[in-house]
Amino acid sequence: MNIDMGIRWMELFNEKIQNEKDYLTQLDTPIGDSDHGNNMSRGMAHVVKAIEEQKPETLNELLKLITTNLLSKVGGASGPLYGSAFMGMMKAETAGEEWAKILKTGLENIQMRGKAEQGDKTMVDVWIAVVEAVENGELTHELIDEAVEATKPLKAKKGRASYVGDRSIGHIDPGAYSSGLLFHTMLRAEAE
Amino acid sequence: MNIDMGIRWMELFNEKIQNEKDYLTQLDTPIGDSDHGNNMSRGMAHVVKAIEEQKPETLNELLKLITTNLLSKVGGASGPLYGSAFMGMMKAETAGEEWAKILKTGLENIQMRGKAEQGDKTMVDVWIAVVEAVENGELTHELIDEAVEATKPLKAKKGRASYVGDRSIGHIDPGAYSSGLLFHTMLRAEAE
Amino acid sequence: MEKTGIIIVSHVYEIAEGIHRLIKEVAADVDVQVVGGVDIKEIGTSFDTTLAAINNSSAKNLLAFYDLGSAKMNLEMAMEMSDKTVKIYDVPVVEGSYTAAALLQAGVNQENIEEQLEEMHNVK
Amino acid sequence: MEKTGIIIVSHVYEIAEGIHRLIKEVAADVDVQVVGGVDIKEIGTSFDTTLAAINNSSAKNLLAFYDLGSAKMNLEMAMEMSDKTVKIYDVPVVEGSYTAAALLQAGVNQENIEEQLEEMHNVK
Ligand SMILES: Nc1ncnc2c1ncn2[C@@H]1O[C@H](COP(=O)(O)OP(=O)(O)O)[C@@H](O)[C@H]1O
Ligand SMILES: Nc1ncnc2c1ncn2[C@@H]1O[C@H](COP(=O)(O)OP(=O)(O)O)[C@@H](O)[C@H]1O
Ligand SMILES: [Mg+2]
Ligand SMILES: [Mg+2]
Ligand SMILES: [Mg+2]
Ligand SMILES: [Mg+2]
Repeated sequence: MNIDMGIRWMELFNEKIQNEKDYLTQLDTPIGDSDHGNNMSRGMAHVVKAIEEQKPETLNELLKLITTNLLSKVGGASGPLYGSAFMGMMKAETAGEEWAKILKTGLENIQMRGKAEQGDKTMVDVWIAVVEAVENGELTHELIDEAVEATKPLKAKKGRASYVGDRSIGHIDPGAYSSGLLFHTMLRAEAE
Repeated sequence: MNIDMGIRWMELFNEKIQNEKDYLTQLDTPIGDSDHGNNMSRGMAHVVKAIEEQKPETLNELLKLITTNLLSKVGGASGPLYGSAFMGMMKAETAGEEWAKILKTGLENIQMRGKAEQGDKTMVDVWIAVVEAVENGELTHELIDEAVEATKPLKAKKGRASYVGDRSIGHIDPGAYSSGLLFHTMLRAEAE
Repeated sequence: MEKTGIIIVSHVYEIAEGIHRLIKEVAADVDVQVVGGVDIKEIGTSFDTTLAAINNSSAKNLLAFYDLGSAKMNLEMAMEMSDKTVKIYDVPVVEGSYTAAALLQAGVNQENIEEQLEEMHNVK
Repeated sequence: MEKTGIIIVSHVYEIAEGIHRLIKEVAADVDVQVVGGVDIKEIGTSFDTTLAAINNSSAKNLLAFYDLGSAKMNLEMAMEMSDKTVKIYDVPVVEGSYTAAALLQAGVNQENIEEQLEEMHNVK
């Protein structure tokens, strides 16, 4: 990962988020409050606007900009969670870590903030699968899709979906899906 | 008690409430939300206005009018409590009971609604003392004042004052004080 | 099954309106009636606005939530005067009514909702 | 003793404003900061408005209350960024903050306030 790839990643991620905004909201309807599409759309619109305006010149500057915009603009639980992820990634980048380790630190920060474990039907499930695959150099689009899909049969233990208990079973977790988009576009940016 | 005496009672009670409105609010400040004066003032203003407009011709009509106005206009806990009291009194009056028994039914209804026992530092403490005295034909102004004053050293167990726990000790209960005014003016109306 | 709705009685106009907005997000199809304050400005609750809200609901069966004790008293009086079934829950007004609404929207029955609310009990 | 204040973070503008009004009635002298919603219209919470509210308080020591989990996350992040002492209580947002405010106004210390709040625990 580098600054140009990183900016491209955010552009692609933003495109996906805006295109799939309604679907994200739809996923957030049976098990949430129908705002994940709006939340991510608002947050990512600010991220790309900030990139245009502030023109970050290093990967670290970019990660910082992503962090602050997601923290203050998303509005839902996904705000502090993605915000924590990118904040952790920024710190690991400062420390000179490799990309796999940087992503892993992002995951650790999500878990520190949200206390979700594997199988709690959250974005964490996707991050865990992706981090492991990146460590082994095995990340593929299929693997991402499988990790997202795997949240479907689970019962939610964290976040708003946990309020509906058993009724959360049978639906894909919206945050898992948006994390899926994040990693699909990361793969694409890396490939370009 | 009869209709003329009852109307006079309410006029006198209203006068007292309006005159002592600020003091009632002051009592409700250290152990409550500073509105007992406003609450009772608003409620009683509606009661006397309704008496003027509707001109009740029987004690029962009067008790009903007091009930509905206190229930809908007071706004604080004292609303449903005084409302329940007068509703009980109305029913006992319909059943042809004596005044002592009517007052006792009022007390029972306050307790049914608010679940307060003697010593919980509420209006119930004054009502209990008064009902017993009326039953024995011994109600005096001094007895009323003593019952009100006796709430001072108690720790509140019901209502908003119970939230401040030990800090409720050392203050007269506002609802006890307004009930004191109710019975002082009852004595006066009976004497006129 | 009888249609089940929600009623919320708060001392403050804004709290009631705010809870209504919060709940509607997760329970668009549930009939939620709220009463807040004596009126838009005065803090407090009253019997007749509470009764009106109960009667105003399209549901015959109501789960009721309140903030402070005097709101509960008005709810009790109002439910005695109404021919609807109203059950009052001594749970946190925001968190409890939110949970109940989310579960009602998800089609969960009253018994199971009560199990969830039971865990929140003992705060009032 | 350090001055102690209160901060409340709710998902909804009206809930925050309403709790503020309810609390001010019983705790006129307590510094109460509220944050409600992403803004007046959008439901949600955000890190920077939460941090701003913490910094805006005249108190150095803050008791914090929130409605739903994501508000807690923002509170946690904000308190890590602030040099004030902030303690978050997992109690009902309306009932808990009301109790704490009434006790603070009555001059009760934090330890004893926590004992009272403890009874409300376990709802979140
Ligand atoms: N404690 C948590 N840990 C990890 N992820 C969480 C947690 N709480 C919520 N999430 C994620 O956030 C997503 C919901 O985000 P969003 O709808 O934007 O926020 P909100 O639930 O506040 O409306 C969920 O689908 C889930 O993936
Ligand atoms: N559960 C109860 N049982 C009996 N009396 C009560 C109860 N709760 C409150 N009260 C009485 O009501 C009075 C307060 O009335 P008011 O200030 O008008 O209502 P609020 O407390 O709702 O502001 C108290 O002083 C007390 O005498
Ligand atoms: Mg959501
Ligand atoms: Mg949301
Ligand atoms: Mg009062
Ligand atoms: Mg009041």
